[in-house]
Amino acid sequence: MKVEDVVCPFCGCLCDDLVVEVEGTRVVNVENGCTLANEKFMGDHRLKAPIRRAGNAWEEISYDEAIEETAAILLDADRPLLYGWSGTFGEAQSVGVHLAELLGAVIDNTSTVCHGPSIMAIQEVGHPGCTLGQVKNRADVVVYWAANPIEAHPRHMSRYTTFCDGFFVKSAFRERKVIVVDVRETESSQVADEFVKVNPGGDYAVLSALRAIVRGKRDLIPATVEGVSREQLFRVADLCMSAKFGAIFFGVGLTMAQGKYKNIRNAIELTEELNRHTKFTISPMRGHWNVYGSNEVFTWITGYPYAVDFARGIAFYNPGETTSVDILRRGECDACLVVASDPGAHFPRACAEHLARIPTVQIDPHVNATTHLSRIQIPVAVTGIDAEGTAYRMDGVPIRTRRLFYGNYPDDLDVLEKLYRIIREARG
Amino acid sequence: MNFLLNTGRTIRQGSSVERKNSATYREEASAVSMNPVDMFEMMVEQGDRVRVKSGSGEVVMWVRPDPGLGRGKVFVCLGPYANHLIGTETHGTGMPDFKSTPVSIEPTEEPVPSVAVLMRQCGGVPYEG
Amino acid sequence: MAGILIKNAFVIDPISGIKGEVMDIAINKGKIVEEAPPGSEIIDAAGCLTLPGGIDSHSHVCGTKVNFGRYMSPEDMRAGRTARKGVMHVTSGYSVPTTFGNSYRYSTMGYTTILEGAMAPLEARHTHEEFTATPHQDMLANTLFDGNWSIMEAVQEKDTRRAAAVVAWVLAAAKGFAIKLTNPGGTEAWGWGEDVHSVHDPVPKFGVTPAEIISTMIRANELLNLPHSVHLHCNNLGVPGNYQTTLDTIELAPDLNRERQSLYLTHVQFHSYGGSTWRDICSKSEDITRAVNNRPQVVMDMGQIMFGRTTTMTADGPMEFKLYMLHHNKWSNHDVELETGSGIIPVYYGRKSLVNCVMWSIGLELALLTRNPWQCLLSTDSPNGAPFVKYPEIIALLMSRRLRENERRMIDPRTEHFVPLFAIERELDWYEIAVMTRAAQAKALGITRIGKGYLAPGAEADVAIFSIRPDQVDPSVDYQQVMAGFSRTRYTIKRGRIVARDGEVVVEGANSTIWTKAIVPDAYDMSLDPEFRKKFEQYYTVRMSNYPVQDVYLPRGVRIETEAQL
Amino acid sequence: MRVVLKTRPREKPRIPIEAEEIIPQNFLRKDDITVYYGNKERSLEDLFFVTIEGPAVSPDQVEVVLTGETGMIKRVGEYMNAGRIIIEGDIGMHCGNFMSAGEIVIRGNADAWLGREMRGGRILCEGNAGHYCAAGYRGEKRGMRGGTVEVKGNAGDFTAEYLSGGEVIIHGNCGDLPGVEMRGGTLVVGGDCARPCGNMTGGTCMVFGKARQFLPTFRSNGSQEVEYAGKRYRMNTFRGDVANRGKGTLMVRA
Repeated sequence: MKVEDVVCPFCGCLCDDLVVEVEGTRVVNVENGCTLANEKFMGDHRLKAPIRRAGNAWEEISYDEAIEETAAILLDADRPLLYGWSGTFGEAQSVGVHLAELLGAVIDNTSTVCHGPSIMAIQEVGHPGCTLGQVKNRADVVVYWAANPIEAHPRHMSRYTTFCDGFFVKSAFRERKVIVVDVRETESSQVADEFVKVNPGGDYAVLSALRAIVRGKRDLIPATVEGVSREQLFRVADLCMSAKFGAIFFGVGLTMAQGKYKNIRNAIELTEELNRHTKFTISPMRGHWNVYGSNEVFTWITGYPYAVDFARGIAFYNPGETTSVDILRRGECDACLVVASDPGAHFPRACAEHLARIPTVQIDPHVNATTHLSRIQIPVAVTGIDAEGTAYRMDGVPIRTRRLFYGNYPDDLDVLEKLYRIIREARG
Repeated sequence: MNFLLNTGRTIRQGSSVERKNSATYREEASAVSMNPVDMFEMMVEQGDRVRVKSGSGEVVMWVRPDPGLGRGKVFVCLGPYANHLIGTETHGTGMPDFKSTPVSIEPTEEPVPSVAVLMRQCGGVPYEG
Repeated sequence: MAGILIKNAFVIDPISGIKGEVMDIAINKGKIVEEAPPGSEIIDAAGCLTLPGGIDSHSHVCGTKVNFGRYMSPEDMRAGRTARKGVMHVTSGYSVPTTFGNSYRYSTMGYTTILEGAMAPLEARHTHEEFTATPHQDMLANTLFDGNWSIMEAVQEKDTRRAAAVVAWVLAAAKGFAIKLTNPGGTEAWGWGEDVHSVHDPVPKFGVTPAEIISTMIRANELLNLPHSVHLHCNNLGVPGNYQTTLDTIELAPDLNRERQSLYLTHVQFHSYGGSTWRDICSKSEDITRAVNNRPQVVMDMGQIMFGRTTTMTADGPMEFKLYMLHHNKWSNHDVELETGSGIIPVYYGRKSLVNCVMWSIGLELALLTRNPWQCLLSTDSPNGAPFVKYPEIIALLMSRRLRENERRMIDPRTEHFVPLFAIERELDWYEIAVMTRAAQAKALGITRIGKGYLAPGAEADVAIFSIRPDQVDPSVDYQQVMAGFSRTRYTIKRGRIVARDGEVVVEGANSTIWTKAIVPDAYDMSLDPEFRKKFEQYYTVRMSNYPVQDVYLPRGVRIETEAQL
Repeated sequence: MRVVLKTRPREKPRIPIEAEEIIPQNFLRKDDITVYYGNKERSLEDLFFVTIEGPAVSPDQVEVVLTGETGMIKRVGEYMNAGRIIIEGDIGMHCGNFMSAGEIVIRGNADAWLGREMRGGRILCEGNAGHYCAAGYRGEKRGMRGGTVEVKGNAGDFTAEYLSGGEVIIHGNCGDLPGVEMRGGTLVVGGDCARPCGNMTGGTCMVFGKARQFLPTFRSNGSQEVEYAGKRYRMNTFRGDVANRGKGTLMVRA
């Protein structure tokens, strides 16, 4: 059976034009997808059944047993952490937030080690953005700053920017200028009309300099700023100011570098400054599939996009304090539920060590690094393949994924709702 | 020799991310990319193993050249190998220094550990099923 | 579910012609009935003011833009935090409360139906997700068409029928309720960082004018027989001298519908400014209300501002950028491909700001100078003018000249030279307030047909019982009691169930989403139109098959079907 | 009145205690003071040995002393408006939030957000302070507005972020971006720091050590002499941050 217009469940692009061929409970072919999509759909390496650590070995257990034991662990905790959420759909995320509310837990999503700093910057200065179609149809200048779309978002350039014609841009490749700013050469920098190589940690100063140039303070700029020549800075500023519609896309190269969210803030303020001359937008390249959806769901329930601490009943938010890495670093949490992500692989080692020390439960379809650190793992259906629900694209456009077949696994929502019911009963 | 460690996504890391016990994932996640001139100075060749140390830990990886990197800079794709080196300091922002961790690198003959072994070093119990 | 018998209620039900009489109201199975079934719960209203559930015909509570208002404002979120308690979930936020926060606060004020003022079709799914999460109010969504390329192309071709066909398809796809035009043409111009400056200013690259868009859409709306009229946010919002644009817009409104207005103008306060700069801005409420008084085919809502901190959010992207240039606080903008735009900035309306004082006066003047209360509805365009929790204060201001005089002493003393407010003696009465907060909304939205806005047998049992005793309260003097009384109901009953009591929410609730589907002949079904399909796949970034909001997003949807005359 | 709070041994010592009720004025009340230990509300006595000596009729006659394992106790002194708090050891995050009057003395180190959004009064930290010392809250446009924060040791990153009034004196080094978004008040850095005053719009910052990675968007405005810790120093003076139309003053030792 061939299914058309399938939504890819890998990265924040949420490409929705895939054609997927299904035989029984297996995907046998994918058209239009990038390498990442193909691997995602064709991969067949699922954990077969719930497992529990028994001393230095592992044993299979039933779903009911696994869920009941998880509930007991969470109920017993004084400071549980519920982490992950980006690989699952909105309806499941929503139950997760209510679970955290009920438990007095901290709930955090993968933004915490991704675009969390972008959110913090937006909370200081706002976010002049747009949907991706706006860029596709109008942009004559596109800037990728500290992002490497060819590796991380392989179809971003062909669906929305460099190689994609639009209504007002009939021949994108000729009419659209691409600027890439990075600390190193990448596949993406090779297709740029202008490559700006910045010293590591130098983005903030370069952005400040560009803001000053756009404001007409060229005389202030020294011969080089963090490895970038004054001439190149002027050239980039002129290119941006003469654009009819410019779009900046930035990656975690900015959020993770020295200064963290202040880099993003500076980039947003540059965008605002450019809007006094022409039209400019800025957008984060959200990585992990539905991470933006987790921000949306968290926000409409709690008021905050990530790092929400319910310990005192109310919702409290303060990145640096209520963020997962900090909580694990300080050894605060005494139980952890990981859903649809892999902190074992993606958090600094000392965090992984704490996850191994406390009872950690993982709800995830695959064996990953966190598996080895967990006490229990509950396998679930893969969202976008045998589970369906809502996901948000990196620009905030919500799309419903398709279920391609009914498999043998419950989905995240099934498992979390069961967990919620048990805990709600216990808490009264 | 001392280097500045940068991390990020790669397409091979992304395409094997759901098979973290696999050889493909291990190969990609445990590769440290280096400027060829730096490799020459360190007298290592593609595929050679090196011990990478930071203030937070150390791990054995294998080397591959990347002329796009500046001298003194190394790159490892995000994953448990890179994270064996990255500290937990977030500067009050929740975000560790994934893009700029000072490391020292020296050649070694030791094997590159598997993900499961790395997690055992963290206190976990490998699941091989 | 047993019934409810409300005894000795002081009922004002303008649609049923009840202007204030002590009577009983019986409820069974979610409806108002002649007689309550045996075993009904008895509520002794003891002469307290009892009205149909409140209806907000223009508020921003759910959707991409609203949620972004929360997302970008942790400082606002911490201003209104409550812990989980009983059936109530955690809430956060003052000017942009969380979904639960909005619903609980509306419930305790007696509101049972809310129209979300702006939904971009491409992002409609988000609005519906939040609608579904809203426990207590029935929800409707204005659907944005102001910069819709297919509409503008139909306008170019002077093809009203095609415009109607596009509206029908988009409304059904987005599960929207009515046509919303926000700064028509201006949001497309903003795609290039530009704006339109009058109703006759052509839209860049499309060549059509706002006037042409508005006129076409008013006619298209009637061709589709939609329950509500075109819901218009005029061009030039917030610009000194913009009243002329508003008058020009009112001129465009034909009288096409016997049941209701043909044009709904929203937050007119923001569109009634004289002068030419921020220094000489003055009230033109008299000109505007004169025009409205002479045209029964026009209904407006106030868009009252109240002093204090709030967040402005609108699809009017260029306006928000202008506002940002004034305030220089923080600014978000979100253009939606082929459709519309939006912007958000936090603001503070101060009594020390002459401009803000003039704005504050204008909203009240509109309500006081419009002769027929059915033509001017109470709103703040929440949270733009103020969060909706300020409604009781606005009601008190409209009912008491004395309160207005008290305020006069607190605000910038120059205000009175720029506004007629303090010369107005009129004080609205309970009946007029009931009209302006529920009956006229129901009529203007065209939802009396589904039992909204009145309390006669057959109506939905949405009832608000306030602790105000109209026989004992003189609103002109006892304005504090008016404010306190409207701030929290004794009982809010939603479809036959008590949802809030004395300011506490008592049940989890389950609302409905009301949407419209116009049935069109195949020739006007855009999903079959090759040209439409081709352009869709070429210029949108989602596939046409992934665009319509699936039924699963409306677990309790109420569909209003109409026969289009195409 | 002297109130001594000595921590009791805790089974899970890393779980934070949220103790915004530990402020002098609350000890005049009769009713129980509660704190949060993780997600559980507990009475003060559950977590502390409490001794109270002497009388007090107003909060400025109350001195609260915290001893023991105090490093994970958050929000001590939040909204404090009079009296004195002495912390014998380290203190957790958010000590002295919104404080408007009185005095807090920390003998050890303070964790992050010391004196967040402070309005008045005085905080003295004899050890080091963490990140965001004397700073603001997420999304707010103003941080500390009045009072004095003095740190004898070093402070972390984003010190005095959004400073709008009052005085912040760090005798040791600061981390990255001290005085970032600063709009008023005075920040003194006795030692070294990196990228001082990015995006500042007002106020005065003096750096008596080295300023690494000095930002390119500050305009030189001559030099002047300034006194610090009993000595006079010649300071290069700058105006900025130009990127933000700023009119702040940044001085760095010549």
